[in-house]
Amino acid sequence: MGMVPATHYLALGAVLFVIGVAGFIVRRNVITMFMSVELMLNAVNLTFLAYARTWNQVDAHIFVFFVMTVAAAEAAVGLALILGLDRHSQTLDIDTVNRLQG
Amino acid sequence: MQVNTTALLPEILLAVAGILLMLAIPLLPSRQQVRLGYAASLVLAAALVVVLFQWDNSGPAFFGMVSMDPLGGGARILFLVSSATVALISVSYLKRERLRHGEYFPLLLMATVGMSLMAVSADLIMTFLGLEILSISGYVLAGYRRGDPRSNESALKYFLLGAFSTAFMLYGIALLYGATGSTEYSRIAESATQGQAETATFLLGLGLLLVGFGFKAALAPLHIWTPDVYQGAPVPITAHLAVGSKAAVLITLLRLLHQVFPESADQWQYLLWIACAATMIIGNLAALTQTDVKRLLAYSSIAHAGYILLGVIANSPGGAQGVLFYLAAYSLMTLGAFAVVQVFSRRDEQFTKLEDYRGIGYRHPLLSVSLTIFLLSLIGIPPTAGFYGKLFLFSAAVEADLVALVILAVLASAVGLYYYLQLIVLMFMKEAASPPDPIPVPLAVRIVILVMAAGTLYVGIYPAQILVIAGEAAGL
Amino acid sequence: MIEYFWLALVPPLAGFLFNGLVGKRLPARIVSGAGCAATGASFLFLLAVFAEFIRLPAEEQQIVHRLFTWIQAGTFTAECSFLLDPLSMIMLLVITGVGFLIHVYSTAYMEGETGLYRYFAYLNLFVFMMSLLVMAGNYLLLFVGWEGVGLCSYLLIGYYIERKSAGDAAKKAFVVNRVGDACFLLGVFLIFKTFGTLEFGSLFETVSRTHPQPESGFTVLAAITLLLFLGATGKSAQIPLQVWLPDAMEGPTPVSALIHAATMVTAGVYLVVRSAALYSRAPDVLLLIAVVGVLTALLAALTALVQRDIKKVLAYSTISQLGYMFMALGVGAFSTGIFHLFTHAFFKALLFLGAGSVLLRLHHELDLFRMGGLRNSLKVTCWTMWVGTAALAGIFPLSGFFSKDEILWRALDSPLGHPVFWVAGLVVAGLTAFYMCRLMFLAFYGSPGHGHGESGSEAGTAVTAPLAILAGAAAVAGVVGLPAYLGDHRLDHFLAPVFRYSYDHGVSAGHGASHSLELLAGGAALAISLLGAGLAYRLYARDRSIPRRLANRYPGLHGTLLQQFRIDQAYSRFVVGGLKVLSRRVLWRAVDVGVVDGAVNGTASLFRRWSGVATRMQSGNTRTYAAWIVTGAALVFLYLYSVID
Amino acid sequence: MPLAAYPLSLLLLIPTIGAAVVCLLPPGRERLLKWAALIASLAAFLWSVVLFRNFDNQAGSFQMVERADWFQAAGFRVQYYLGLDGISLLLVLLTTVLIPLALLASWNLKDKLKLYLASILLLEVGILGVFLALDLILFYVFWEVSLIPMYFLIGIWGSSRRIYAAVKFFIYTMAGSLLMLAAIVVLYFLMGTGNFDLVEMIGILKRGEAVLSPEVEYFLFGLFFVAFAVKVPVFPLHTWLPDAHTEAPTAASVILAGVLLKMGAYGLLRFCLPLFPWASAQLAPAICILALIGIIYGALVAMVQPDLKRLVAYSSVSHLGFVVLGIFSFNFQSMEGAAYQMLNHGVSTGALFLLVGILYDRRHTRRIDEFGGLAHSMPRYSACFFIVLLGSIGLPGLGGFVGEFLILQGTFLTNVPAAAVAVCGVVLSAAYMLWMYQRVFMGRIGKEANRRLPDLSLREGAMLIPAIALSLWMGIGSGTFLRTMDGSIQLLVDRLDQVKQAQVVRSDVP
Amino acid sequence: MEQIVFYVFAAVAVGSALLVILQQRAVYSAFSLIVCFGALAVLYFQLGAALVAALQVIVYAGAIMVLFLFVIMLLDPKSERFGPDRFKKTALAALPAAAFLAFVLLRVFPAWSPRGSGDPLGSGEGPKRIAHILFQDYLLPFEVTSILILVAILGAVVLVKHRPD
Repeated sequence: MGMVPATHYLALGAVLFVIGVAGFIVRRNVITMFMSVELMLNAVNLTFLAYARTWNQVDAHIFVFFVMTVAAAEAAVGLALILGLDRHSQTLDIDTVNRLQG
Repeated sequence: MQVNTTALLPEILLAVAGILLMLAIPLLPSRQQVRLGYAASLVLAAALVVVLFQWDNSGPAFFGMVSMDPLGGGARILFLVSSATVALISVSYLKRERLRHGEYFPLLLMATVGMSLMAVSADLIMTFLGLEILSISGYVLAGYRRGDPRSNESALKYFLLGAFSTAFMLYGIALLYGATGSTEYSRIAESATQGQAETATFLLGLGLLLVGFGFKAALAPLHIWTPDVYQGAPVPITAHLAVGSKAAVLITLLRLLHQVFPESADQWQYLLWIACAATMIIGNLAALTQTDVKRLLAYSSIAHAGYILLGVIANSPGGAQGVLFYLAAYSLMTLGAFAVVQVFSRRDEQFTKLEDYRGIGYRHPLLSVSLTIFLLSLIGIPPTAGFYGKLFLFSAAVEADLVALVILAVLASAVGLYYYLQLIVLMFMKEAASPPDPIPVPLAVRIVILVMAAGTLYVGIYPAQILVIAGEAAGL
Repeated sequence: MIEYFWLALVPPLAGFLFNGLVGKRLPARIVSGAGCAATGASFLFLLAVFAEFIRLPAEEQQIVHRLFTWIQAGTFTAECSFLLDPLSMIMLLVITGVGFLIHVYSTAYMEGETGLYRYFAYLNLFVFMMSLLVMAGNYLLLFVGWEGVGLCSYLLIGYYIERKSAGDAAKKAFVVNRVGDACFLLGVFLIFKTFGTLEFGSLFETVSRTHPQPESGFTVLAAITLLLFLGATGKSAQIPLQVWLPDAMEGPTPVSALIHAATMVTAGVYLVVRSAALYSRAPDVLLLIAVVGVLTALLAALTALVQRDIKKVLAYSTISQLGYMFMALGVGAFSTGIFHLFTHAFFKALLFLGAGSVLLRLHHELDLFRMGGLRNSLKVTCWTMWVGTAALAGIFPLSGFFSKDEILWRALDSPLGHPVFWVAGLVVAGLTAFYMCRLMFLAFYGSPGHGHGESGSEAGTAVTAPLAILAGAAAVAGVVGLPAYLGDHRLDHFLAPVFRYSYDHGVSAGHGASHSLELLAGGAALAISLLGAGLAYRLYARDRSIPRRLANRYPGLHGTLLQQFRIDQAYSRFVVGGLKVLSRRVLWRAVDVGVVDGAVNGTASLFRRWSGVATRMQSGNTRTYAAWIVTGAALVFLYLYSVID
Repeated sequence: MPLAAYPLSLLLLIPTIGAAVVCLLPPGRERLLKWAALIASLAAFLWSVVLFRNFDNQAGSFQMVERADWFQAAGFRVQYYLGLDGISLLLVLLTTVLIPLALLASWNLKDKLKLYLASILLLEVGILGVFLALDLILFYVFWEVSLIPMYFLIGIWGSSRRIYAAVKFFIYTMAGSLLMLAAIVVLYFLMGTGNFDLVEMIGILKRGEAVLSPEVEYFLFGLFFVAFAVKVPVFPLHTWLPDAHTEAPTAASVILAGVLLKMGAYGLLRFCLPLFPWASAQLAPAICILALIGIIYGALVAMVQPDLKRLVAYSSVSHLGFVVLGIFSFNFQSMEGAAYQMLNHGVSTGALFLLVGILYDRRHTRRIDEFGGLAHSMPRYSACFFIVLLGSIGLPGLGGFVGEFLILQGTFLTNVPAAAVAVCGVVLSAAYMLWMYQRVFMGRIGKEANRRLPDLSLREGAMLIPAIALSLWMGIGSGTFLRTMDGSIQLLVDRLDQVKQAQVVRSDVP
Repeated sequence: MEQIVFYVFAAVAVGSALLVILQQRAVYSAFSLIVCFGALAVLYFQLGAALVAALQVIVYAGAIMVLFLFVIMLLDPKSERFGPDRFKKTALAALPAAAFLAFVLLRVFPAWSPRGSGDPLGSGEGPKRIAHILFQDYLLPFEVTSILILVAILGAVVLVKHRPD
């Protein structure tokens, strides 16, 4: 049973990260943008875990916990802000949010 | 390895106080909640005293997660003073804008905890968590004026882009971990020195880390969020973002680059060289045509971050000293300026346009003269703190053979003169359009403005004390 | 007493300060009295000094008094030192003597003027400055007087401040003079650079040691003398800077008499003579001076032929006579030049004062053709002016005959002379006689002109007395310089110590030419003058239609003559106008506002435009911002890509 | 008196105290305020006269030196280091003379009087400090301190385009001085003395203990030069000057033209030459050409200005061209002449601005074509104007001549063509000044408004007489002032000669 | 076996991730994201991080995504309309993305396969060791996350709570 090389996991992480970046830029819906960020965070987590295996350490697992916590915290605040946006302008389209510019 | 709880006494103090304040919300009648702000200031002052007492402490704590050193101490002083000032100018602001005190000050205290932790952190994970505390409280505080769509927009942009850049930074940390097998500063540095770390992964990690920090420190072209966020946030929070938050990021960046990545100095110096030039140029240029004071100061703070980078790039104790001194000077003048802006903005922040400053010079001499001092200091004219800030930064940069960058900084700040002058022109050289309008200046704000103005002048006349502290903190 | 000769400066200065500071509130009598007294006192004092001076042995006739050090910077020193030698003595006497008479004349001429205090203050200042000029012991102090008289000239030409033409003329005089002064200064610099001193005594002594022989070609001395001469052309109205003098007639007539005829304009002559030690060693420059002198004399005399303005005639005559003097200097006859200067001072002052008397009578009618028949009402004026005219025309035995004749003779006889100069001089002599007689006939003879009858009389003794005295002087002044065939040339002997360091070309030695030849030449000159006078009589005393017909037939020629060969117009169009256009259109509007300031403002607006670019980054759109962040990251990757491996 | 032990500090202290007193006095008492300011400025003047009398003409070095560490920390040592030499002494004197006159010129001002007076006194402190400071940082501090009050003076009390002028003035000057700051920092590291002591730096360079490479010397010289050239102003950097002079209130114009421009020339003498003699010598031909352009160009442009103040402003460009020419002709006469011309220009141009200000007070216009025939209505005024004008165009017997003559004479010794061109400036200055005089004062009174203009008042006389007297004194008794400079100028010349000799050696060995 | 699992779930993860950013309606994006998270959990498990995999399902896919869905349903956003030039823009963005990926995949990652010094991770001991490290070495970060969460709670309260006072 051959092990999948770490490089493949890393590659998957990179692909997911790039997809997240692209999603953030391409999508206009605030929630979807935020979901893209979550995708990026998961890509990072995958990277952490892949390296954890190559280094034979569990430290990285703990990092992933922290990242998850942070993601949760961000989600709480972020979704609250999104609710606020909806209250103010009844839209979730980020392109309409440009009162501040110049 | 020991826990060594006392090392983090100031942070613990702040965190506990924050929780207590939070708990006090339901207990205090809304009228009394004003006191929360003063309580927060007192706590911050107490923490400051603790920091000063612990000045000579050094060494790791909490199993190497944090490490006490003069740099951390100096940075903490800076953050505590900044937060205390922000707290003082917030009280009357919240009252005026009819915003809740109860959640505000705990958030501010927590943010301070975050900054403090960043300053003393000795592990990337710790740094990351500190930064996240700072950022998340920042998102909330920026959107604190819930009734104002601008505030919401500001917070939302800050949040989305902040989270976005956080992912970059995390990715960088992951790669660094992959390259070195650790997130501890000392281990990373060690493996880089011993050539164990794989260059490509290591450098890519460093690059992504720089992107993350560059975003938080608003270095061009990652400064892009700053003007919008600063403009929309409540004035005291703008001050907090421009001073405390920015200082925390810059000092952490300084520590990382000087202590963790000296081996890759060639690479990050190159990258920061370009960022520095771009930041100074874009910050100063874009500020030229601004019409809103907060936005103007936002661009100004971008430009100043560019100057500060000079000291970072210098990659020497002198550079670090210059950075710390400049940050101290910058804090004095920027906090002072925002305090004045806070008072002038009045109910619902109606008056933040440059034109609103027309002719107020003679009506509100205290405010306008102080603001003039702050602006002159931002320009860098002696005898104000900003002058010596520039001098020491330039010295360090020249010592590091960054003469071209210094010349660029000089030219950029010459361009920048215009927008600072514009404000002075409006205040003193134009007639007011509307009839006089009394502007109440609450005592706390008055004290802040006077102290900051006096400090700006004092440091400008006799910079030795701050310089000595900065030097010690920089390890000179 | 003689060592205090420089005190002669004090009375005019005191007079100037008195009238200038408090004169405005004083009655006219006191003002004019003070003015006359100041110059008179100076004159009397100088007479006393002269009495003592003349008794000194020739080698001691060189008294230097050092008052104080004026400027000292390193090796450069300029003393405030005065020099009294025969040359300055004679100049001083002329200045204060003629000056005094003109002051007296002015009390009558200027009666009723509101700015009398100014007038006398300026006049006293002029006497002071002119005395300073001739008394100066070095080039720099000389330059002080030089500029000072220019200033007084400016003030007095512009005396009638409400007249725009007066202002224009004054300014023109000053600026044109300044051109000369600039060259003078350069000459002074070169003297210092070459010899390290500006004091006359030590300088000339050094020169005589270092340059014992004259050298032709463009030597240092040639450069120095050329520059100084250019300075002299300004002050003495020689080509190419002659244009200001005719306009200077805008000033009050006594001023024209004193400054623009008798004294100031001869400063150039004085300068050259004073620097004889230098000039005598630069033969090529001397030749140039002679040529310039001859040309100026001819040009001015021709111009004078057709002028209608009585003062303009006299002004051109002055230029012409100055040209004569320069011709003398140019052939190396320095003392002859001074001789003519001396006699000219009398008769030209006389003529101007006479003209002033006419103007008083005619309420400042200047046009000769609107005069006529004045000989009955202005008897004294008429005959004194005839004396002056005769002297100027060189009629024996009046003073002008001797001095002019000597010049002509030197031009022919001197080793530096040339028959061409002589011939030209003769022509000028004829022309002079012609235009002066023309003036006399037009003014005093024929039918009375418009607007004035037979009635009216002389203005009073304050006018007639100076006229008479000057007429007397003009008549007899020639005795100081009798030609060899008549007796002793006292002036030559008197001036001899002045030229002790000059190189002796043997100008006055005579070159084997006999007295008879000199006599013959004198006779020729006299004959030519008489011919000119006769022609004038024919054309203007009897039938005046010929000149008019001539003028109508050759309008171009007539205009050219009338306009002084259009040199002035050329200057004002090309030099002045050109400079104005250059300054306004090119330098100010185009270069300063357009290019230099435009660059500044352009930079500012460029920054504004860039600022627009920088703020356009700030579109407000979060996704764009994210794209910027990605761009930043991409740049980092790009760099790392280049670094890794 | 213990303060007498610190003569130069006292000099700085007097106007500082004056400004403080003015600030503390009740704002309503206008007369009191004005007198307080005037007395302070007169006290400073008197004290500077005392300094002048106690000055030892023989010594070329700095006198009455006061020196103490200002602060020393973390490798930086900045000193409070004051000293007086012949050049600075005279400029100090000029400053203290002109400030009271400037105060008198604005005696009738009512608008924000307190701020105005305080600004002028602070300006005096800054200017005096610039002339006294011997530490580069201290110098820079004073240099900038003098900038701000002037900025306010122009911007608040100026005429219609004041803001444009003020901002332009500020940015121009500040851009230059920031470059200078960079140069100071570079110099600090190259010298390695750990301080900013000018005298020590010059000493080190002189003794050859530190040698600047040609590129470095060019570079540093360039940075310093630009800062000073803006202030002087040297030809292409001059366009702030007409605007600033024109828009500034009378007193500010007087100080600006009288003293502030001298700061630039002073900087050249004090810093550029002794610190970078080699680069100075190398670049001197180019700078002389700029100076010549300034002389001719300034004069020609002045000639066609329709505005009196602009005319005087451009004349300053021309006059200061002479100064720069003198400085960069590098010989004793020309440099001493340049220093002297600085003084004279201060007096004569200062007085010209006073005069134009007097006219502006009466007619509220400065356009030349608005006037004409003023000699009739204001004879005393026109006489004063004329005398001052003569001083400005360099009539012998007045101050302008001595300076101009020495500059030209000195220049002629080293650079004949330059002197020949510069002499044209002498002619042109007469042309534009007299033409202006003619249009303003001569001719008939064209405008009814000019008919009843009051002549000079006692106060106005009191501010003109000293200027005229000074001009005469400088024209006749030049020794009084020239002697004080001899030693200092000699030192400079020696420094330059040293480099010239070294160059000879250098060229021997390729 | 591991390879098959990896490639299958990697494909699922990439596919669902693409769906997240290509779906017009946010709800579907959220569902896709949950799928993606699930696939990743499997991969985590395969990497020996069983605890993390569990948490991924419980916390991430469970709690956080529910929160997302809740908000989406609450606000009921209209489906996004993509502009006509979307593909051009996407292509434009895809280019640098592809370049980046190529760079990372071909140059950076293959160059590095560390062989760690730590003990290999036993499957049963995982949680125990993690706990051990978490409460000793990572005590402080752990405590600090509590502050972080506190801040988030406080923030959410402030931002969402209705009219204060």
